[in-house]
Amino acid sequence: MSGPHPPADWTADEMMTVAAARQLRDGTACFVGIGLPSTAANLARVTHAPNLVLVYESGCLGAKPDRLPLSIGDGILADTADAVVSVPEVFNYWLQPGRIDVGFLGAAQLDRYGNLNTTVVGGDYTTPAVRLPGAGGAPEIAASCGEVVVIVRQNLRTFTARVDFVTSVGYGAGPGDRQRLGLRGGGPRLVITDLGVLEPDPVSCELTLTRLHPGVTREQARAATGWDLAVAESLTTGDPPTAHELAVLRALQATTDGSRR
Amino acid sequence: MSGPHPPADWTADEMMTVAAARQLRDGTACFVGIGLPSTAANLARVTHAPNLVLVYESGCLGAKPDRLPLSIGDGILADTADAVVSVPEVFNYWLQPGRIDVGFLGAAQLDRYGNLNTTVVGGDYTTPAVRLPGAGGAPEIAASCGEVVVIVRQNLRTFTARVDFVTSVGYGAGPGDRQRLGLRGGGPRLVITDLGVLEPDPVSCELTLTRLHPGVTREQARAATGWDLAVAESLTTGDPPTAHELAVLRALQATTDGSRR
Amino acid sequence: MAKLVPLADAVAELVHDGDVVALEGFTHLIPFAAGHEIIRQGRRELTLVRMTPDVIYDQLIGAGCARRLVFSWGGNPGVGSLHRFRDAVQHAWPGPLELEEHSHAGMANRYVAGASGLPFAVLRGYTGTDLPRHTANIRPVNCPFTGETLTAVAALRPDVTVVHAQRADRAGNVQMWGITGVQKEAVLAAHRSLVTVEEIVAELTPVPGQVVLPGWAVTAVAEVPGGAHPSYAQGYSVRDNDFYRAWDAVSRDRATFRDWLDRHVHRAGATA
Amino acid sequence: MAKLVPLADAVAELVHDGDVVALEGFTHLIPFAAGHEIIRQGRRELTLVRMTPDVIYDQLIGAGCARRLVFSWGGNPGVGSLHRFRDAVQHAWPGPLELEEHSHAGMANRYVAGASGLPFAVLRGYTGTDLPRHTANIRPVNCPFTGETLTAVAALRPDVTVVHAQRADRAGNVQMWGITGVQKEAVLAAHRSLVTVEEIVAELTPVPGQVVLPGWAVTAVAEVPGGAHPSYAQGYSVRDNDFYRAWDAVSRDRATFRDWLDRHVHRAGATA
Repeated sequence: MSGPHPPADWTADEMMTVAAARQLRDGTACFVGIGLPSTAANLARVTHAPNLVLVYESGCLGAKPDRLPLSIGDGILADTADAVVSVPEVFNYWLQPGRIDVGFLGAAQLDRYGNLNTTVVGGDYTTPAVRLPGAGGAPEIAASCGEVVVIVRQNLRTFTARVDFVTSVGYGAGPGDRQRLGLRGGGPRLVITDLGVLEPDPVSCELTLTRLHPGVTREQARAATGWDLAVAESLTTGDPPTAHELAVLRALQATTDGSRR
Repeated sequence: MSGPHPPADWTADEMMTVAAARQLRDGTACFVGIGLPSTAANLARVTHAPNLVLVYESGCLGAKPDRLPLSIGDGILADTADAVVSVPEVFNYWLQPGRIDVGFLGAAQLDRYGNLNTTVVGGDYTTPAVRLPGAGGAPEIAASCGEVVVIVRQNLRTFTARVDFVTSVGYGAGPGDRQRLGLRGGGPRLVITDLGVLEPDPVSCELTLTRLHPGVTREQARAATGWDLAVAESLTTGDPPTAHELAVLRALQATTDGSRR
Repeated sequence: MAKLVPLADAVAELVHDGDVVALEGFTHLIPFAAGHEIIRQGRRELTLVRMTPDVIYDQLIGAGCARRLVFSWGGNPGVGSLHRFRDAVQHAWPGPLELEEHSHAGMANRYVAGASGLPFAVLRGYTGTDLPRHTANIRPVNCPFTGETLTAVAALRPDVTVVHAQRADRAGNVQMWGITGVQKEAVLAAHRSLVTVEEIVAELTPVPGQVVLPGWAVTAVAEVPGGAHPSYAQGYSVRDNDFYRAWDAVSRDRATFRDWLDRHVHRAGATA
Repeated sequence: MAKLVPLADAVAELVHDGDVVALEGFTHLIPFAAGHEIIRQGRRELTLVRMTPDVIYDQLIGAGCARRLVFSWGGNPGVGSLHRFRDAVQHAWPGPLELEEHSHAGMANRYVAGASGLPFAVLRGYTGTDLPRHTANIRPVNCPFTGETLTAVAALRPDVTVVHAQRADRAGNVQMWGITGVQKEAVLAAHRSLVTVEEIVAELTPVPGQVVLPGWAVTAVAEVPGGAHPSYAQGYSVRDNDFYRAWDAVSRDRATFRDWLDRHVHRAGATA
């Protein structure tokens, strides 16, 4: 793995999760996938964004779990939600009309325009080298949310020049494509990795490295990218996790691990 | 009014209600409009059809009121229902796919093919002589239920050669029309009036008088019909209300009147 | 997050002359108090939308608030006709009332399309009836898989939807139960929404059959105890059936109606 | 009126070789026991349908019951991949598995269309993705009012849908609560349906968040306490998270999987 060597007191995954959590604004509604997006969204809710509305595709609107849900259908989501609706309703009445501000997605592959693949890698569609879980809610989350935040580990397998399958559209083949396709949401605003943060260039829509996590170099980021990675002139280095962020994140994960027994 | 002169111990409306109730088979699901259909359906449920499933367009599936509901949205329907669903659901998931065996409708006008009008009478559509309440659930009840039972007082205003507005389709202009229109339900099986019972001719689909209530003559029925009424060769006379039917009907109405205070 | 505001302020801010306004409810939880406030504030040229326009719509029409009515069944539930509605249609009093008329299934699906962010909905409906002749909002649509012809109805997107519910909390989360009709769809289909509630509580205890509208999907909530009278709020009040029957006589005559309106709406405060 | 029958009888009567079968559930209330009974009875050539095929589908696929899978997300929830599913797709073991793949929104709407007696549903979905290339069940449709192009998906009508619920009464009325996903639509879309329940009770006490399926809309109900294990039944059991994690190792290897199947499904009775 080409990941950074983190300082001893936090891991690259912790940095990524904290960086993602910081991007969620209080009072917005966030459509959350399970795994890293869910961890980051719950971290945000417990730290700076107490009124962040978490929407899960299982039909839980406004879930407020006190530990990390173990799956998209964890009972704690229903128990703590403002409303539990059917799965058709969550997609038709809540996601599709553009009521959700932020879609928070992971991916197995991503290209320079933020198109995402969670379907197949290698081979062809019917005989793939690796069969992934598939689309789930992602295509419409990517299409309809006000904006999309992607959280994904950055390496040569995930950051590919061309995704093997377009499961969810980012900026398509470039500027104007979302409009041409009739996609109403704004598309990827941020890609947060274990190395740093990427944002689409306002003109070309190409993902551009705008921030590095502490201890990571631009060369490491470029080496972990399967295309010639654009780097912002104003490249900055983000703040490391605070003691509070780390404590809360680890406490969330500890209660989760406890509840797995 | 050209109605019959009933024996002293029951009214023509009671006879009509009892005759309608008798037509509802136990264990079937019946989509019930308020007023006469609701009275007859509840009478059936309390007498010979304890497992009759009453479906109201307010979303109450399997309502079991112990008095007559005062409106389609009476709380007693929700309190006693097996399930209360939304109005879109009752039409889309329950009525439209043909799950309901019998649609039970009233009308302001009806023609020889059982087409119903509850919209406007006289004048033209934009400046009618009488503005009626409108369609409500009737067009799709008439289209989608396994069969339709109509309950309507028979006189020259209601039994017209041509309805002023087709709110709900019976047999259209005659044989084959329902199929041509793509209507999946069977159409009107019975029309029950204060004078007798009409059934569609199996070939011509024209409503044919097949039964008279006790004390009513075929001449009275023909005089109360705005077209040349067909009469079945096998015209019979129905049984009068039994003491039990009358007692139950009057008790239902008494509790209802009581609950109005 | 819905704002908690007095009813008069909410109506002043959210309901404008010329708006498309839906006050929804299916016999239960009819937003009478909000309708009265619209009358008191003298709104004009409204397009009123409702599946089942009843007495409150009779009052709004008779008071001259409406230019147009979009509906599927207009009557006094359990009693009979709406005389102000009929007078407007038959004799253009107090002014002409344009109608757009649907079936319940069509109206319900028009709200569903609106709530879903779609321009239309598909149903098996209207076929063979005279209804499609009188509106452009009903058209045939073919199934792209089977070729079958079905019916499309245009989405309904009110400028503002008003409903009454049992409770809300301080964050504006709304809870209603019993017969909840098409209220969720009508609120979600609208650009703005106002919910009057029997009471505002610290916490919404879950209730069987509840529909909860999150506060972030509602514009404003106003506490109006008894705001559904003479209709009912399950768990709070029973239907005033005498009122509905008395309305038949009150509404038959224009002068009697105007006198009633003057005494019971105009001269009453915002909590009437 | 749903029949109350033992699980083995219900599966024997309702699930046939070659059927299109949906065992639905969204992490909660997964009908594992019914799936095991299908394996025990040796059903073959099934088209398995589910939004979120998980461990029970991994088992059905590995056991050789399936010819085809129609789905939108296949994984071991909270753990990772489904190894029997991957082995079938990547190496045709124990036989080839044809895939028809959708998004959640598309699958949910396909069930909605089926439940509604419509041949298709309309959504904003799939646009720009590679998904429509691989199935004929996704096509464009134009709005008859605005001309806008949207996406149509073909209705899904399983031969039989199987779900698990908390309770039923003796008339076969079914009650479920918590996360109820797409189960109502999946049952109503199907030609036949089987509901396994934690218990059959004399009367269904109303519960907040409940979904009730009337007995006349369900074909058969079987009492199978614990029938959702290792998933959970809210109010009755908690999720066996250890099982889901252990499944990752059990399912990686064909022989280990076969041994597990033999010991825990084939040799177990109908209540396993």
